[in-house]
Amino acid sequence: MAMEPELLKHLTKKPATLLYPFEKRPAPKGLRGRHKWHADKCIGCGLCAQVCPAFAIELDGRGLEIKGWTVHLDRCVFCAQCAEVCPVNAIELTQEHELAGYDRGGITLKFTKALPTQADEPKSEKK
Amino acid sequence: MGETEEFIIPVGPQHPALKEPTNFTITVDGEYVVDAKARPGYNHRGVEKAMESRTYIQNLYLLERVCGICSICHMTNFCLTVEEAMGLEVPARANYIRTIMHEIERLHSHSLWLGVAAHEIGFDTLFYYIWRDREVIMDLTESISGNRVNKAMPTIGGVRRNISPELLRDIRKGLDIFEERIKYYKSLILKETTVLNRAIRVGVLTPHDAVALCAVGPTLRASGIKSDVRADDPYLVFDEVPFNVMTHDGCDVASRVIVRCDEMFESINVIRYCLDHMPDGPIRVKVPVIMRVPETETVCLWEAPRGELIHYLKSTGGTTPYRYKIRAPTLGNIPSVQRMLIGNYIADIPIVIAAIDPCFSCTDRMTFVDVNTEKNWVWDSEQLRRYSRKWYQQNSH
Amino acid sequence: MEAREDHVKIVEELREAMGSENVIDWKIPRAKRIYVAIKAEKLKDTVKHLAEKDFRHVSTISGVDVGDGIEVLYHLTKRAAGKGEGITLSLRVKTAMENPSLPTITDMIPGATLYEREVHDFVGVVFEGHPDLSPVELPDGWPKDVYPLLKKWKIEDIKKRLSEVGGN
Amino acid sequence: MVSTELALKVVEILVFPGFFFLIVYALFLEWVDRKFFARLQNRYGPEHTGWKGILQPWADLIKLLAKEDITPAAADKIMFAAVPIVYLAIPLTIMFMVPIWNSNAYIGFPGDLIVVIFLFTLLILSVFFGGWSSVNRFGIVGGLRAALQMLSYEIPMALAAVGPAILAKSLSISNIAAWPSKVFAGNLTPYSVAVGAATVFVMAVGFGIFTLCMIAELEKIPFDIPEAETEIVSGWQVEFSGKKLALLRLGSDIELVAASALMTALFLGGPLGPWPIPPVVWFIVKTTICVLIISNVRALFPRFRIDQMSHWMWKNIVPIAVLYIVAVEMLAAVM
Repeated sequence: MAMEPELLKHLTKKPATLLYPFEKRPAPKGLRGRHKWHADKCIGCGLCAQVCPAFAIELDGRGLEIKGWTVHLDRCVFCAQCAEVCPVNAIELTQEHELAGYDRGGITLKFTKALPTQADEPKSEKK
Repeated sequence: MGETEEFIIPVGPQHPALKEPTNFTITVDGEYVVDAKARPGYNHRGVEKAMESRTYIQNLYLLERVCGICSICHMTNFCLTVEEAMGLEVPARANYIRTIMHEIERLHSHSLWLGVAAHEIGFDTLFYYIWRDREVIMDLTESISGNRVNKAMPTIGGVRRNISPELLRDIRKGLDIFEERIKYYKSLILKETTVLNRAIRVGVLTPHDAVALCAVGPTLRASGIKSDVRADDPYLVFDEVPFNVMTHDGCDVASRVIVRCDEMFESINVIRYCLDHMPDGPIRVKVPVIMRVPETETVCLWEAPRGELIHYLKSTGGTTPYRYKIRAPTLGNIPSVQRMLIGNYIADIPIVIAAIDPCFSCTDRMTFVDVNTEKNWVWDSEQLRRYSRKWYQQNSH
Repeated sequence: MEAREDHVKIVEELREAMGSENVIDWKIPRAKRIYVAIKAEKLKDTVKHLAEKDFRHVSTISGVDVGDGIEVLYHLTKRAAGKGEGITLSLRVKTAMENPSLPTITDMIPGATLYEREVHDFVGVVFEGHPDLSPVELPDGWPKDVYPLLKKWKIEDIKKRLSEVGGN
Repeated sequence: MVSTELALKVVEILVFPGFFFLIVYALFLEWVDRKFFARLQNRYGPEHTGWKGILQPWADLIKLLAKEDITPAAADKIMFAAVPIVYLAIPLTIMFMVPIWNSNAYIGFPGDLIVVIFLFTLLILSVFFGGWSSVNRFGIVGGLRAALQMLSYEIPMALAAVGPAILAKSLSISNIAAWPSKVFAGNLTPYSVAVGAATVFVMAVGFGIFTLCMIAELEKIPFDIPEAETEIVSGWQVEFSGKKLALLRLGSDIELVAASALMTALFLGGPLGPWPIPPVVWFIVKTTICVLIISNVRALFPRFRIDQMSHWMWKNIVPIAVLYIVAVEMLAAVM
C-alpha cells in the first residue's frame, strides 16, 4: 500500500518513456556511431585494420595508392580504437547510431576514393 | 515421478525468471524445493581461448564484452593486470576517472538488480519506477563515455576520455536526484509488508555456509561477513577514499536488498569524494599499439558489483597473453545459490536466484566463434530447419 | 615494506610445516601477492595448513598448460574484514601432461567444487575424490579427449574434431 | 409476430446485450485496464492502434487467432481442446444472469446468485483441467495452484456475495441490484440516515472482500499465483497457443467484465442510477470504475506466495467476512 501516493501523483504526469520512432532524443556528444573515412587524409598504413578487435576493417590497397576502405558494421564493436590509432585522423566516428538493416550487405560501409578531395560520401552496398 | 512425491522442475535454460540462459534442475516435493543443481555453460563463448590469439589492445575490447553490465570491471581489471605486468605507472587523474566509472557502474548495476528483483516477485510497478530512475545514471554514463553499455573508457595506461568541468556539475546533479530516489525506494521496501513477506527468511545462507562455499560480494556481506576487495586489497584509489563496507546479518533476500541499497549510498559518497579530490593532469600514458608484456604472471582482484572478480595473467613475453584466466563473481556464488534454494518454495526460486544478481554471460566465457570462419558456425535458417526436422524424426516416437 | 615481512612469515611457516624440500619455489612480487610452488603430494596438507591460517576463500583455480605439464594454481585469499590487509596466495602445483590428476580439495573447501570442474573441463585434470566431474562450462556431448585450453588444441583442430563427432 | 419476437431474441443474444456487445466491451475494458495500469507506472501503454491504442486488444486477438495452434503430443487432446471453449463460455453465461441494460438480467431467475458463484468455481475447475490436460510440469503446478487458491478465497467470496442478498431478501442478482435504489428512495429521517450510513460502511467492507476475491478469481496481481510468469512461466496456460490462447485471452477479458458487472450488481446498485441516464451508460461507468480499482490494486502489490495467500485469506479475510455477515444480519434486523 505504501506506493499509492506515488502512483496517484504520476497519473497526471507525462509518461517517462518516449514514443520512440516518432520522438527521438538527441545522441550524446561523445557517441561512437557510424564511421566516416576521409580519403584525402588516409595514408593507407593499415594500423586501423591491425588493431581492430573485431577484424571488421578491410583496406583496398596499401600506402598512398589506397583505393578504398571498408568497415563491416555487423562485426564492428564501435570501440573507436581505429580512430584512436590513426596517425592522420582519417577515421571519424559520427553520432549516427540508427544503423539496423535487413541484411548484412546493407550494413557494410564501403568508402571509395573516387576523387581525392570529395570522396567521403558513404555508399551502401546492397546484395 | 518416483516412489516419493518428488517431481523435477527444470528452471531454464529458457525461463522468464532468468535473464540469461542457464539451467537449474529443481527437485520439488509439493511446493517445497528438495534439491537444486545448477548447470551453467549455455553462454560459453570461448573468451579465454580467443584471448590467446589476440593482441593486448584487441583483448581489451574482447574483455569488455565478457559482460554487459560490468564491462568497466572486466576492462579495467584487465588494464590493471597488464599494467602491473608491464610495470606501468598510471596518472593519478586516470585512476580517479576509473574509480568514478567503476562506482557509477555499481550504481547502475545495483539499481538494475533492484528492479529485476521487484519484477521477480511480481511487483512490476516498482520495477518500472526503479528502471526509470536508473536512466539518470545511464544518461551520466552516456555523457561521460559516449555509450550506454560498452563504455570503452579505460585503456592500457589510463583512460580514453576526460571529464570536463561541465560534466562534473552534471554528475553531481544526477547523483543528488538518484540518491533521493534510492532513499525513497529503500524506505518503501522497508515499509511494504507484502514485499518483506517475500524476502525475509527466504533464501537463507548462514555465515558458516557463506564462508565454506566461498560466496562473494553482496551475497557474502548480507550474511554478515565483512569482506570487500576494495577495502581488503585496495586498488585504484580506494586506499585514499574513505568508505564503509556495508554488511547486514539477516542472511536472507531482504538483507541482500538492504546491503545493495546501502552500497549505493556508499558509492555515491565515493564518487562525490573523487569529484572533489580529482587532481589535474594527464589522463593516460602512451603505450605502443602492439605491446609486448615481459615474462611474468599477475593476479588482480576487483570488487565488481556482484562480488569479487579475479583475473590471472601469464605472459611469456609475446604480444598475446599466454594464458588469461577470468573468474566472474557469479560462478563463485552458484554453490551458495544451490544451498539457498533448498527448503524454499517454488515461488521463491526466481527471487532467490536473482538475489545473487546472477550474470551467466560473465560466468560462461568461451567458444569458438571466429569471425573469419563464422560460416561453419552460424546456421542459416535452412540448415536449422533441416536439423530440426531430423531431430523430430529421431525423437518424436 | 613491513607488509612483506609478514608475507615472508607466512611462507616461512608453510615451509616449516610442510618441510622445506616440499616447497619448491616461492616469490613475493609485491605486497598482498604470494606465489608458492609445492609438490603435488603435499597439496591437501598445504591447503589444510593455509585454511587454518585464514586462507579459507578459494578465489579460483586456474589450469595452465606449460608445455611439459599442467600447472594448477589455487588462488587462495585471506580476507581482512575491510582492514586493507587481504592477501592472495597462489599455490602452484604441477602435474603430468599425460593423465593429469590431483587430489580434490572440495572436502575441505566445498566452495571449490565448480572451480575444479572448470579446470577439468578445460585442461583435463582429474581431481581424485571429487563427487561429480561433469562438464560445467562445456556442452554435454563434448568429445572426451578435447580439452580446449591445452596448447596442442588449436581452434581449427577443435572445430574439425567437433564436426567429426557431430556436435554443434 | 412470433417470428419478429424470435428475431429480436436472436439479435439480443448475438448482438446486444449478447455476444457481440460483451466481446466489444470486454476488449474495451482490457484496454482501460492496460492503459490505466501503464499510466500508474508512468508509461504510455498501448498507443498506436486506433485512438490512444484502443484497438490494441483487437489486434492482439486477431494476431493470436492467426497463429499456429499447437497441441502437445502428450496432452489429453479432447480436454485440451475443450478447456478454452469452456473457459470462454462460462463468463458469457454469467453475463446473461447479470443485469446490463435494465434492472432485469437477460435470463435472471430467483437463485441465480448461487448459480453464478457455482459457475465461478467451475471456471477454476476448467483452469485446473487446462493445466492438467496439457501434461506440462509448469501447467500441472499452475493448475494445482489454481485449485489451492480457490480453496482459500471461495468462502470469503460466497460470504461477501451473500451479504447484499440478505439485505435485499432475495437470491436473484437482478433484485439485489435493484435493492439500493428502492431503499434510498425512502424518506430521510435521522434514523434512516444512521442505518444508511452503517449500511454503506458494512457494504464497503463487503465490497473490499469481494474485490479481493474477484482479483484472485481473475488471476491478477497480487493473486496471479496460478500463472505467475516469473515463477512457472505462465502456469496452466503454458501449452496453449494460437486460437486456443486467443479464446483463453478473450475468456479472461469477459471474466473481467463478469467480475466487474457482479461487483456493480451486488454492491453498486447495478445499472440503475438516479439521473435520467440510460442504464447501460451507468453499467459502463460503474464497471469501468471497478476495473480501475482492480488495476490500481494490481499496480500496488507484489505477488503473494501460495502459502502466504492461503494463510492470509484464512487468518484475516475469512474472520472479517464472518464478522461482516454478522453485521449484515444486525442491519437486516434493524432495517
